[in-house]
Amino acid sequence: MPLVMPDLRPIAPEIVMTCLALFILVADVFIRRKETLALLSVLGVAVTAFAFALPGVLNTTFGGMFISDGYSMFFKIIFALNVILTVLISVKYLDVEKVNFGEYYALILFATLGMMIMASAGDLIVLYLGLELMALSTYVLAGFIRYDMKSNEAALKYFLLGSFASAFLLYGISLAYGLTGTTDLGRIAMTIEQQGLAGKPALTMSMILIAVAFSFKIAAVPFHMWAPDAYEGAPTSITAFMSVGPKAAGFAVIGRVFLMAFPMVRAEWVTIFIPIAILTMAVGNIVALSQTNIKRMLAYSSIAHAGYALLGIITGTPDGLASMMNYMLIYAFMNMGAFAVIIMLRSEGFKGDTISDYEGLSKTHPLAAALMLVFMFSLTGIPPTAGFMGKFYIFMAAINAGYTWLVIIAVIFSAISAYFYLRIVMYMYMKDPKETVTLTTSPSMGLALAITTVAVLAIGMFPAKVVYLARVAFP
Amino acid sequence: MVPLNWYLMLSAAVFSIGVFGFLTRRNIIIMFMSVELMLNAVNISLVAFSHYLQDLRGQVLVFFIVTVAAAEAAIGLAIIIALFRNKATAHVDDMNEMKG
Amino acid sequence: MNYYLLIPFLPLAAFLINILFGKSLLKENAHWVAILAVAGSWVISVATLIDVTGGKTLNQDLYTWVSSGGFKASVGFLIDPLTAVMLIVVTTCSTLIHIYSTGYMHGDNGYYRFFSYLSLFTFCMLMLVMANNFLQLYFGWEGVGLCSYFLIGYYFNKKSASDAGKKAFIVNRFGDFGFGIGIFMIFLTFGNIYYEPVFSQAGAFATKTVNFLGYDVHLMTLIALLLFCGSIGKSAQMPLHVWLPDAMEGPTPVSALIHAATMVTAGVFLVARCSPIFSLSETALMVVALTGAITSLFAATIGLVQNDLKRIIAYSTVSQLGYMFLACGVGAYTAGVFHLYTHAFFKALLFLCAGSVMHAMSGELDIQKMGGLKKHMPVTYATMLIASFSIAGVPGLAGFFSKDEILWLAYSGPSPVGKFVWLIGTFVAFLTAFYSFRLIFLTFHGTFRGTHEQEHHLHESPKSMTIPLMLLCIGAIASGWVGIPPLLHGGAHFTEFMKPVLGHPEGHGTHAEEWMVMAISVAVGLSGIGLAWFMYVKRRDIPVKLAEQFSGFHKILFNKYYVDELYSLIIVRPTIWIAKNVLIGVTDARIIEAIVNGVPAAIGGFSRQLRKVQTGFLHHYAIIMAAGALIIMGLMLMRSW
Amino acid sequence: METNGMGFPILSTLIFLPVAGAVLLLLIPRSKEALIKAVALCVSILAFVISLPLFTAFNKATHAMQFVERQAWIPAWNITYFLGLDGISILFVLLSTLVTILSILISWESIKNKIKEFYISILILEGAMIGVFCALDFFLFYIFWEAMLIPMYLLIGVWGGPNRVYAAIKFFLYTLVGSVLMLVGIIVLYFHAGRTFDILDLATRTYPYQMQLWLFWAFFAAFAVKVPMFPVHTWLPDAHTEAPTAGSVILAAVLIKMGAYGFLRFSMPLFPEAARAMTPVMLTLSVIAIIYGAVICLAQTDLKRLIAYSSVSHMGFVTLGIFALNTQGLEGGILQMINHGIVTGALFLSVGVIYDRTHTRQIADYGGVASVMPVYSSLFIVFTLASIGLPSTNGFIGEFLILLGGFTANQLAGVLAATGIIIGAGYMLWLYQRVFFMETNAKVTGLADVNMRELVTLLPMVILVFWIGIYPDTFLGFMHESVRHLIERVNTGGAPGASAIAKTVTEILQ
Repeated sequence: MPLVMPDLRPIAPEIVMTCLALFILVADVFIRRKETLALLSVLGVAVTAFAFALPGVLNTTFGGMFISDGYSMFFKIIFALNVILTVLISVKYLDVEKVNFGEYYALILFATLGMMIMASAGDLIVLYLGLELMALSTYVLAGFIRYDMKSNEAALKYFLLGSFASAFLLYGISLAYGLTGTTDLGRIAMTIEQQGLAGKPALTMSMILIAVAFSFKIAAVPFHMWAPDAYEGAPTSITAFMSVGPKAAGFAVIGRVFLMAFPMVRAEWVTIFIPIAILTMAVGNIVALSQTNIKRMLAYSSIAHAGYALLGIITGTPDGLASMMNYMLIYAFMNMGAFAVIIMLRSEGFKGDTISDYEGLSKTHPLAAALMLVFMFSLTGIPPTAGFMGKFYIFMAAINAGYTWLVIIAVIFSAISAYFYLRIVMYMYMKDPKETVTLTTSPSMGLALAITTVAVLAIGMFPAKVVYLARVAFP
Repeated sequence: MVPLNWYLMLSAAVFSIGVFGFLTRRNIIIMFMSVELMLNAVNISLVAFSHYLQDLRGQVLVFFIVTVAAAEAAIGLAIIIALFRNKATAHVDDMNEMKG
Repeated sequence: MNYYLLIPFLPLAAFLINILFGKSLLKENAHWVAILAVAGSWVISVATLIDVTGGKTLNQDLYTWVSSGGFKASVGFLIDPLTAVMLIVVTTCSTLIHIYSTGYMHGDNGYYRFFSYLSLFTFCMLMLVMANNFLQLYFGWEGVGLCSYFLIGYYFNKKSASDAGKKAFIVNRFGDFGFGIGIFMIFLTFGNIYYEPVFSQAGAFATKTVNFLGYDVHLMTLIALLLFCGSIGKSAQMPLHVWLPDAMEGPTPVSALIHAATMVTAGVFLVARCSPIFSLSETALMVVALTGAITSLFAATIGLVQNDLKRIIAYSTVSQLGYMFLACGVGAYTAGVFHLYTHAFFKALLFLCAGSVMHAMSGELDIQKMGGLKKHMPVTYATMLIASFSIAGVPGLAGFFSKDEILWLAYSGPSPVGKFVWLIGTFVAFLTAFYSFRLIFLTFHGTFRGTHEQEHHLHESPKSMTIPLMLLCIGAIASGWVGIPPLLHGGAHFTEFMKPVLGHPEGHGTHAEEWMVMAISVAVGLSGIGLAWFMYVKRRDIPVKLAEQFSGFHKILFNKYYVDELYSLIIVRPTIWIAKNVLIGVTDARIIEAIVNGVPAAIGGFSRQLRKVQTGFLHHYAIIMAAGALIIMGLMLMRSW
Repeated sequence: METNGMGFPILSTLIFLPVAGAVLLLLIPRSKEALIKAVALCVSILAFVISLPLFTAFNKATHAMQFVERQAWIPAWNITYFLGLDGISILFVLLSTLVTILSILISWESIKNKIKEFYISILILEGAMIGVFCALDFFLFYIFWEAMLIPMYLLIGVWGGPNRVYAAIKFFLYTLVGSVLMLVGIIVLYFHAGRTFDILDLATRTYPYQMQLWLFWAFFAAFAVKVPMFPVHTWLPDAHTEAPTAGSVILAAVLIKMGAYGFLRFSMPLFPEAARAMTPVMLTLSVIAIIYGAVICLAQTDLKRLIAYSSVSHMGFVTLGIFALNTQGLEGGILQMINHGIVTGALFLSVGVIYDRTHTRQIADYGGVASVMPVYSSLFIVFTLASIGLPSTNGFIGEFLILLGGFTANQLAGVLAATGIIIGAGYMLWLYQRVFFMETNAKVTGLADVNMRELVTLLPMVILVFWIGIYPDTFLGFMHESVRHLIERVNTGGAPGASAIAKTVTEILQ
């Protein structure tokens, strides 16, 4: 068998990203001003994004192990946005937290690289590698504030439970491999069909184990337990990063694996995911009601949103997946925006992460309050914000696939969720300020807020382009 | 020749021991060890499958798992050390500052 | 466009001018606009009457008011003999009372307001009588009710006045409730609410029955009775009479104009106007007759013992209105309208005289504190005496002719209850004469029983007040002369004039019987006067003794049969109690709000419980994860079996 | 893009002019309060002026949509930006533009904090309200419908009374729960009709009876809450009571009309069989609302709360008329929506006038106001009388037609509803008596009568009260064709056999 150089064009973005991450790691040694690193990272990611559009990028390579298609590309756009926004909101924040180290940027880039690999994985081995790359980087990032007990605790819980979940994933992979003799997703599906493996307990077991591991990544109930603690303890910028990137990556692989490898046994995995989705929406929304820490509240909110997005997976239709992708993109914007405001409230000697810190914000900082209001309404799903469009697409796909009852449950929980999002608005607008809150602002933060706000409103009013993109990305 | 099922049963047993250990032990290091045990259980089954299927992928994956486990161990220990600096304990029950 | 249209719109213009500019520009001269307008209306009304006497009628739409699908109603005018007579009654009384008011209301700080209300009232009343369809009738009907509300509560700072105004409006709404449904039934039956087609087609439905709220009822009876509900309210008949005595809280000219001469007679007008419908239902007519008879008796008995000058006259009004319904009920619509017309003069006069007395007594109303006023106010005394003679049915005066006609037609008419109501009517005539003269004797005769200060101030009223009294007095004497029955060699012009609209039942009796009925009515009238003289002039101790002897009965009469108290007990208080304790207290608070607030509270509580699952202990998290995975496995295995 | 015959997209202008005004306000520094108010007022007046051509250029001889604008919006979902007006909706657009001006005027001095946000909210709300009435694409409709919640939530919650937060959240959640169910219904409808949100298209199709029933109730959840119908009315008293004057006015005048409008625009033409079948239920609920709301008013001690409950009663009339499913009932219902908007809006404006002076809503704190503020009390009595449906005021025309229609459809409903008129007179006159008559309360002595600004705010309402009362044809004329078309659709839509099922289902429900 002659050694053929694989086609490297599809993997160009990942290569650029790897180089970038390594470059940042090295440059860290020479550059004193870490803001420069941030700038370099953003520029680098922008270059990577250009690589998305290179000719020949949309192809399969490494013998089917790496698939660069519209689907993965859409997620990679989300990851790129995620990393850019995270870097933008981190710059000043790291100073305030006194952890302004260059590794931070490198780690974020590595984590993103992991996500990109996950999104493109056509083989369970690649998938596992991407997932671990992402996870290991994120563990470190979660514990990035070394001197802070909460950050340590967050990292530890995330790490231990994450490894625990990885083990489940591996066990699931090994079963699938044992049954089908391959780790290639496409071929797994083929083997299942050819050998009539559908309904075999071992296959079911394998699916369950994989589903559990992925559910852990997207923080779906009951595998969400790490999320509130990790989100609360992690540096806020990383919380933002985690709530968008790994979650989107998780959805990307769920969509990829279950629709590509297990389409024959859809009925089975749908029965796994339906109760998970319902529980996720229920627990996420209900527990969020009684939170006092805004990061924790958004953690539960993030859990709840995973529940909605799961509906897209459950439908199993192209529209369903497109709606899920669309949702992830929109969620990236609105959640990043919300976290950006939270980060602004953090200043020297002021945590700014309890809900009562938002009292009277509209009086002291009307613009910040107004932006937060937009993000809160978007998270609730009130038009004309993007959040509504995201939910609408998902509900539409689910109803089209016949899951009207599931949608009714979803909309009711969505209505319940209004209560805790509105509570933030209520604190900001309907209470008087107790203490003066100083905002930590920076140009990059302003840019991040501008991007997110404009995106949330623009997608809310003119969703056609985004919807179209999501729809054509998934053939 | 040892039948495949024996390997699988061994693998399942080791995995279960790992899970059980993870669930019952309170020492962070030991919990982490339990995870390692689970990973190795997977490795056993993967190698067995690989052998019986006469396919290399399984063993490739095992190599990756071993590598990743090493990385995991490094990171895990780093986190534990960071933690230990703040709070001189390796007991997970002491880590419940955040809850609810 | 016809000049008749000016009749209602002149007062409307006066109202608008007064309400907009009265306060700032006209002030003390506000009456000029109002008087000129209403006098103008009077002149045109007279011209109209002359036209109508000449056989001219008018039925003209001004513009379409409401139109929806098959429903159409316009602002339109019908002028026929009935309208013409009503126009004369309304504009004459209104004009005189406007003039009287310049004196009576002089110096009041709401002078312009008073006149604007009077103008508005006149407008609404004219719209009512001139309507050519039921909706416009309803417009006038509610409009006069509104003015009544304003004018009763004219002294709005007084609680009793504002209470009375509100009460009048609400009690009337009860009647209008039926009236409104009557209009719906008319529309459903005829597809139309214009008089002309409705009345001309009514005969075709004479035997029809209709299902109403699950009961099969005779259609015409139903419509007639529903309309009659409106009459009961507006004309203060039992059981909706309670508002009228309270309405005396208003300034006296208002009592005279609205609560004696015009508005309260609208109910009679309605029955007369709808006579083609009423005549098709014997039951309805019987109800009308009995209601009228019982009310007249009921009110008259209360009038016997009251001490409030205006309230006595008010009960007398209720009683006389009952008389009119009695007439309509026996089919003698002309007699009813005739009485309406004569009554307008003498009753307005009585009220204005009462106003004059009040004026002199500085607002005192208790006749027990009066006496001997005749030497201080001769004009008032004379006119009031004549008015009382008129109401008592002394031959030759207006009241005699109309009352006699009613009694005769009740006695001789075809109505099955005719004889019975005649009996009651005759008895009521006696009571009427008695309490009217009780009033006269207690007020004007004997010695003054008030304070010295009051006595010192006693004086005759100014010209602006006495001249209207004298003019009305002419009416109280002579207005009946247009209806002198053939028996007394009169032409019965009134009856002839009305015949085309109202028809006229022929009395089935001999001349002897007719003489007898007349004699009895004159006799009871005179004996009533005599008894009053005996009890309140000759033997002042008898009333006191009687009151002591029949203290229970006296108390019931004095407290007006406790009807107000009864309504308060069975309608007002239970409704408010239900509102407070059932609707707000239970349905809203304990059921709906309990759910509305309870569900979120329950979710919130659940949330706080569910939080506790998140213990913060890592191994709990791991256990839940593992358990979750196990449960899913279990479920899936179960599913595959 | 279809042309609308106006030469410019008038409806889009109406919707987005206020929004643009809000953006403009955003740019004005917050210290320039006078400028903010002036700009807000100018924008609202401009919007009103622009809306006037609708009134004159409307072709009353057709039921077809007019001033239509249509543009692709989200092609992937076959969603278009589709606006248009017919005889049912046009008057509400005019009402919205008018009421916004008045709301801004009445808030001129009473709103003292966060002025900028206040006027931004009002203008955005105006845009959304107009959007709701113009939208002919279901999705677009839903966007406006929900978007309205945000500014209204803020209006109640930020500038409201002491218990404002509770009221605001209650308002928001109540309506949201209702609307999300409608959203599900919309999507179901969308797929059933072959992926279209075009209301006009949807209203020509036939749906299976069972589906109609489900969707009818899903829509009912949204619309009934908004109306509000018994038993989902309890948010209204709280919202009205706590909202600032402008909020109450807009809420009463426009927002709660949207529920009834929803029935007219969606429930009835889309699900004619279900609407017919559910008529008894709807009539029952309406009658309960009428009597229930009215009786509760008798026990109120709070001015605004009383008017709020009276709205429940009056909106009961509206739904009664609508579900009478005949010309008089429907036209009366639509007219009564306008009337109620004018009258209750005006009542809230009036209450705002005196609340600004006394800062109390307790009826017991008033008394004898008529002798202190004569002009004010004469204006108030006009609205009181209109509220109790005195002939020559607008309330009469509406209530009469409704009762006539209601009586035609169901005698008992008509008769019971008519009792609401009696009680209505009771509580309104009692209110008037306690506030304006009787001895002058020490708390109101020396109050200044209405000033020019307040007079200008209230006068348009007075004019409308009498205009509609005396010459309603101006307004009824808009409706005739559209209502006729609607009735045709409702009474002939669907298979005739289905009504047999309808009867039994109704019986089961009862």
